[in-house]
Amino acid sequence: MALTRDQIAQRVARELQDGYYVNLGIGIPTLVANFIPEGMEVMLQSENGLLGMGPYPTEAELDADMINAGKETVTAAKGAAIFNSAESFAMIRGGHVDLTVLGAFEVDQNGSIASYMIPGKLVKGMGGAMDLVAGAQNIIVTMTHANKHGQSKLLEACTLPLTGVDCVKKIVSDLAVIEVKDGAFHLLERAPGVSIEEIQEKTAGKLVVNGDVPEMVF
Amino acid sequence: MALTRDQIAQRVARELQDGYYVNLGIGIPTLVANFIPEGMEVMLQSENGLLGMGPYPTEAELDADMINAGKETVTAAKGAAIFNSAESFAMIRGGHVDLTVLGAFEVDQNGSIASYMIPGKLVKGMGGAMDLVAGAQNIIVTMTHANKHGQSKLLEACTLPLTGVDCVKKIVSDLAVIEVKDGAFHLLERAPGVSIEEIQEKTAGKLVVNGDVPEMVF
Amino acid sequence: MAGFDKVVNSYEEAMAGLEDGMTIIAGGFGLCGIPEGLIAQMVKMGKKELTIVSNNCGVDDFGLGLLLHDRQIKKMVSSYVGENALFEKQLLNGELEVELTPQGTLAEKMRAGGAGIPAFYTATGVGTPVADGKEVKQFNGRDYIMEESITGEFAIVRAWKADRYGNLVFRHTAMNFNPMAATAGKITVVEAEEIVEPGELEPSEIHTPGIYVNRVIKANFEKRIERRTVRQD
Amino acid sequence: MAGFDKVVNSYEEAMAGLEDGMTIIAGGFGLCGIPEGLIAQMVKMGKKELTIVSNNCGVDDFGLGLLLHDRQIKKMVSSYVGENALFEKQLLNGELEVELTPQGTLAEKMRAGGAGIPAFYTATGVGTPVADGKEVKQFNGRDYIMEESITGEFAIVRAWKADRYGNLVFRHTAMNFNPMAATAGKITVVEAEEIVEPGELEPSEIHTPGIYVNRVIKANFEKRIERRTVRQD
Repeated sequence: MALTRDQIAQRVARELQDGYYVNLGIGIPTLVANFIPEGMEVMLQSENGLLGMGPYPTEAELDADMINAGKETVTAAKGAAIFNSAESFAMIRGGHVDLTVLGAFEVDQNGSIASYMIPGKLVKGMGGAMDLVAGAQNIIVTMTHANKHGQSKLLEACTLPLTGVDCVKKIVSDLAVIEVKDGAFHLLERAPGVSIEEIQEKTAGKLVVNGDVPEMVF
Repeated sequence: MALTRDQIAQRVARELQDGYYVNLGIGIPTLVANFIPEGMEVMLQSENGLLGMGPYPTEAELDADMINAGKETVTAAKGAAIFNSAESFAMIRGGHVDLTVLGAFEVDQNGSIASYMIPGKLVKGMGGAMDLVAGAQNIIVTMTHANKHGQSKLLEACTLPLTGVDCVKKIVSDLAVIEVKDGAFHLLERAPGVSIEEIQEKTAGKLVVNGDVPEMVF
Repeated sequence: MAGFDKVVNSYEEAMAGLEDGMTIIAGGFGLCGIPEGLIAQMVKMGKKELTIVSNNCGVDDFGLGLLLHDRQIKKMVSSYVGENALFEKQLLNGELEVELTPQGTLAEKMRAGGAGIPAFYTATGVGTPVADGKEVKQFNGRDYIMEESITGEFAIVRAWKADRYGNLVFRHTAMNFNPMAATAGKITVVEAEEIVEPGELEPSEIHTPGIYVNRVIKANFEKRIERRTVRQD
Repeated sequence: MAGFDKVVNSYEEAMAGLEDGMTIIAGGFGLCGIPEGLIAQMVKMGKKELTIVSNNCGVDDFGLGLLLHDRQIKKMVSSYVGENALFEKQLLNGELEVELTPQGTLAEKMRAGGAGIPAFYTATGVGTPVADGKEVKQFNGRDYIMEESITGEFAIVRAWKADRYGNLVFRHTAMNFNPMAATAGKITVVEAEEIVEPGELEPSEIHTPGIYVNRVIKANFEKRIERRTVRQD
C-alpha cells in the first residue's frame, strides 16, 4: 500500500534530530510538524521572517500581521525570533538551517530538482525554494513516486526547468525512502506491502537495491 | 591670520543645511558640532552604529556601552537610532549620509585624498575613512594648508597611499576655503588678513583665482 | 526641528513626484505588511509603464493587483506571482513582463541597492533558468552567480510605528521586505499605523533608522488576511 | 528543551575545540562590547598561530591585546590597530601580520560570510592600496572592487541579554560588530551580561536569532572605558 500524505510526513519526521532548525515547504512538508517525536524539540523556520513557528492561532489569537511563508495565519512559539527577509535568507543561504523538506515535480539521480515551473502552464515563481535548495545543509523531497499517469518522477535527468542542481539528499515518496548519492537512487525502505519490483518499475532513473530492503513500520 | 582650529570648524559649519545627516571625523571635524547655526538641525552619524549623537555625558550619564567612533563616551540625542556596523556602513556606502568632514595629510587637485598612512611610520589603519570618502554625497576636508615644515598639503598629485580617489569636494584649511573641481583648486575665500599670494605660495597644485577673493568673517 | 520632520498629511504629498516609467520598490509579503494607502494613491494617480519590485503582486482586488486593472504595470520583479488571475492574463497577452527572482536573492538585491553594493555572488539559482546570462564564478570549488542590486525612484513601505524623524518599527511578520525596501528608494515613503514623537522609540529597537526615510503618513489599514487558518482549542 | 539549551557553565566548555592556527572572529569596537572573558580564556589556553578578525586589537593590557604577550596571534584582520605599542613592536619585527581592511568592508565581509555570499563589490578602496590584487569591475560607469567574505572556526561575541536558545539583544553601541561576528563562526560563543528564559525577549526586538549561536555563558564585565569624555553640567 502506498503511504498516505500523513504517513509520508510521519516518515520524514523520523529524520529530525533534537535541536534541528527546519524549514518545511507547503503541502505534505507542512504536515511533518504534526509528527515531531515526543521529547524532541525542533524549531521551524518560516522564510518570510520567523524562527520558531507555532501552531495555527485560535480565533482569539488571529492576527493579520502574523503569517507563515504559505501566507497562513500562525503563531510564534516561545523563544521565537522575528526578522526581515534579508536576515531570513542570510540564515538559509548561509547554511544555518539544518534541514529543508519540500515537494517537487521531478528529482533526478544526481539530486537535481524541478519544482517551480511547468512550461506552457502559468509560471507562478520559485518563491524561496531556490534559496532553500542552494543553502540548506540537508534536503529531503516528499512526493508521489509517479504522477497520475503512472510516469516516474525519479528520473535519470530532470526534464523541467531546475530549481537546483545536485542538492537533494533523500526522497520520501509514497512508495519508498530513497537516498540520492553517487549518481543513483539507493532504495533504503519500502512502503508496507510494496514490492521492490513495483518501486523499480516506477523509478526511471538508476535504482540501486542492496539485499533485503526493510518495510517501513507505522 | 591663519584660522584657529575652532574657526576652521566654525567655517565648516556654514556648509551645513537644515536636515543634513553628517559624519564628523576625529579632531577638528568633531569641533564642527559646537558651531551648528541657531535654528538649524543636523543629525550626527557615528560609524560605530549611532545616528543622532548627542553631547558628551555628565558624570552621572557616563556609560561604557555608549561611545562614538573616536571611542569617546557620548550620549544619544532624542530620536537617535542605534544599529550594527554593517547597517552603519550600509548607510554610508549607500550614499545616505549628506556630508562627511574629515582630516587629511594631503589632497590633490583631482580631489584624491591621503589620510591614513605614512610609509615608514607605523600603519594604524584607515578605520571607516575609506568607506566614508567612497560613500558620502559630499566630502569636506579640514587641514592646515601646509605642514610644519611649510610644505604644501594641496598637491598636484598625492604622494602618500590614497584613502580615496577623486572624492574631495571642498577644503577648509587654516588659510582658505577651496573648491576642488575640474582638476584644480578654486580659491573661494581667504582667512582674514591672509593674502592671495600667501595662499598661492602654499598651494603646490594648480590654484584658480577668480577676481577678488572675499575674506571670511567671524 | 523642521529639518527632520518627515510627516506629510495627504496621500498626494506622500506620492508627489511619481511619474510614468518609474521603478517602485514595495514592501510586503502576500497581503501582509503592504502599504495599502500608498498603493491606492498610485492607482488614483494612474501613472503607467511602472516597474514594480515586490515579492508578490497582491490579489485581483487588493494590494498591487489593483494596479493591473488599468494596466499601470509594465514589469514585475517578484519571486511568486501565482495568486492573481488578471496577472496571468496580462502575462500571457504579453502586456506584462515578469522577472522571476528567488525570494532570498530579491531581498538581498534590495538590501544591496540601499547599501551601495552594486552586485554580489550567490549559489541560489546556479544551473537554473535564473542563471541565464549571468556571470558565474567559482569560490572554494563551488559555482556562484553574480546578481546585481536594485534601486528605485520610489520605495513604498508599511510600518507599525514611525516617529517624525522617520525611525521605524515593524510589527511581527509584517516586517518582511519592508526594511530592505526602505533603504532602496531614492524617495522612501512610509505608511504607518501610528506616528510617535522622537524619543519614544528605544534607539536599539528601531528596525529602520530615519536616514532612509523621506516621507511618513499615518494610515488606517484593512489588513486583509490571505489564508485564514485557525485551530480549535 | 535540551536541544536548544545552549548555556554552558564554564569558560573551558565555552571555548572547547579551539586549536592552534584557527581563525576567530571577534565582536567589539575598541574596548566597547568585547567578550572579555572569552578573550581571557583564549589567553589561558595559549593556542598559537591564531588569525583574529576584529575591528581593533584592544590595548596593551586589555582585550585582544592580551593575546600579543605570548605571541598567540599570527595575523590580524582589522581596520584600525593604532592603540597598542606591543602590536607595533611585533608588526615591525615581522612576528605579526596585519591585513588592513576598511571598517565598512570588514563588517560586510563578516555579514557576507554568515549569509552565504562569497563575495561582493564595493567602491570603498578603489585606487588605494586596499584594491591591490583585487578584481575591478564597472557598474553604471563607476569602478568597484570585489571583496571576499570572511568566516571563522570560532566567533566570540558579547551580548547584553541572551536567552537559553541563543537569541541575543545588544546594549547601546556595544552592539557594533557583534551581530555580524555571531553569524560568521562555525562555532559561535556568546558571553552575556544576563541570561533570560525563552519567551522573555520580544521576538521582533531580538538582534541576533538563536540559530547562529552555539554556546552561551553568563559573565561579569569590567567594561573598561578607552576615552573617558564628560561634560560639566
